[in-house]
Amino acid sequence: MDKNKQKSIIESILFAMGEPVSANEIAQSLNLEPGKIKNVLDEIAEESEKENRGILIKRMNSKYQMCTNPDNYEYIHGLLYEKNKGNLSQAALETLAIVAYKQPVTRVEIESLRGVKSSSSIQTLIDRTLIREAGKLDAPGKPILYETTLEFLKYADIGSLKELPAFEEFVEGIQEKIN
Amino acid sequence: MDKNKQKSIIESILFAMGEPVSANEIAQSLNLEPGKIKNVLDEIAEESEKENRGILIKRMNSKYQMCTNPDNYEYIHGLLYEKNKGNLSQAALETLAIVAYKQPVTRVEIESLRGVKSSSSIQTLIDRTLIREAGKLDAPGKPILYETTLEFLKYADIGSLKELPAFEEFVEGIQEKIN
Amino acid sequence: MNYEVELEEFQGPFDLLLHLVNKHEIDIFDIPISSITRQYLEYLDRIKQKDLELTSEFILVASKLIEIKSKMLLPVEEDQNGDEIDPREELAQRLYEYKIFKEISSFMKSKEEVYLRTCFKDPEYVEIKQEIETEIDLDELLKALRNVLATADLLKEDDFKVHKIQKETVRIEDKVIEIQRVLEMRNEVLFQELFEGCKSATIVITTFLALLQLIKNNIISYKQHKNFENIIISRCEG
Repeated sequence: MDKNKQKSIIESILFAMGEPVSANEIAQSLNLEPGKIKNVLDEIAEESEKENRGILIKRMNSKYQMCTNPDNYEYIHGLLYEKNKGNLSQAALETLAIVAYKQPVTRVEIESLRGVKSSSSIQTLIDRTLIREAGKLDAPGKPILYETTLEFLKYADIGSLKELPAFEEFVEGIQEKIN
Repeated sequence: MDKNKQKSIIESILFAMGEPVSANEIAQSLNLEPGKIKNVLDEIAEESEKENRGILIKRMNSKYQMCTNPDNYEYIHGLLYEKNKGNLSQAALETLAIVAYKQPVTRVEIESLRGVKSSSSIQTLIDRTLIREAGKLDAPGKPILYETTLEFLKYADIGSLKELPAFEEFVEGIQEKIN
Repeated sequence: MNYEVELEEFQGPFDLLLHLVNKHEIDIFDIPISSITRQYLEYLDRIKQKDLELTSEFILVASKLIEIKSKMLLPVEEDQNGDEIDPREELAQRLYEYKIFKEISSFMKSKEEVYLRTCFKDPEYVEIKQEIETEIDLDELLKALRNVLATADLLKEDDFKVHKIQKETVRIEDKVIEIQRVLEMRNEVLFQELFEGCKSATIVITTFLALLQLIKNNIISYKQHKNFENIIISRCEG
């Protein structure tokens, strides 16, 4: 595998993961030595910084994460802020739907249903007080559980989760398929 | 603002927004003409494709969205989730083919072309947001019309419906096979 | 002949017909109607033997084939312009159109692989410093959920079919007896006479299945005289 292909794959991984990823994890996925991957990662990070690209790579200890170039902050922030202030994005709506129907539910469950890293959508929903933490699952790593809030019922204009016939019908039809 | 700076900002915006963003929105944020932004966007899209980068840009009508390079899927897949996005069934594929080329089209038309009931295939395609309702036909019974969505453009890997191969190409393809 | 193809594979009667046409490398517009009809009916019979659901669409095309077959025996009709009318024309045209869309569906399938191998990401989180009242449209919420589940391959089409439980008004066994009774009183009966007075599609289907069963068991036979449009049903000799 030539270096350009390696770079391309690393870019894809960092983009899709969104969160910090270690050189080890990437190395495993490419079946290459971690030291080699570290070099390539550092090279990409340097290049994008030198070229003043819109997406940079942040290094924290041995982990790497993609982020936007802080120089562009003023242009992104306005757009992102306006979008987030308005109605829920499709991503947030999907996440909310899963929490509503599967609660209490962990982030990993949400992400495996959506197939997309969902921590930013979860955070957005928490900010809007539509979902909240509901203790921890008694499992390795003690992952946080999420559930909907009273505000969710208020904003959805329903008295209780059980009040909705559509909701119930849906749950009946789908519950066993999710489990 | 030089072009490199424009490119950098656009990259940042597309990364941060995640979902499809229109050239207009970006143009507003940069206080530049939409036409100019469209050109820069197309340039970035072309470059990243030509260089086989890890992050590509998908164009759907006048909207743009960042995504991973499908060639790298096998390397990302293991790191994300063991979720396999479902393939469409043969029935759903036939229905999608008809909606794509006959839109706007009614259920009855779809069924007469396929020779079988197609309501569950239509529902599957609506659930996957590949098709949607597009008003009602002005005819007795006011049947619902269906059309393809932005997601369909993503699915077909095209920028607009005009990029679909002409219907005649398939007709010719069949004729060649017959002769 | 060995029919190895499983019947469940077919998307409908056109799919089955197209399969038969392709198998024998026949021109869609020049189908040898009697042999194709025979093979088509043999397939239907196999479905029945396997106790699979035989949908009304398959039956509808079966009767269409039989109708065409009988029309082929009649003197050739001409249209207003004096051109000969081919009784197969309409069905051939529909098959041809179906074939084109089937071709397009394999094109769609080829696109799917790229689509399923592309990953997107969620919008980045940005802290909103003011309190926002979020209106939630429950329809939208449901749609979002259906989307998640449909893409996650958890919803298969069939799971969402509404299964109407219909009271069976006529059973095949009853129809078998009824047809035999008719044939006890008369030596021959016209094919369509058996369908007269059928009030619903279910009864038509049941009658047709009963006929198939009787033919298969060599209890009745069917024939067409050259100059007759109709199929004549009669008891087998001996």
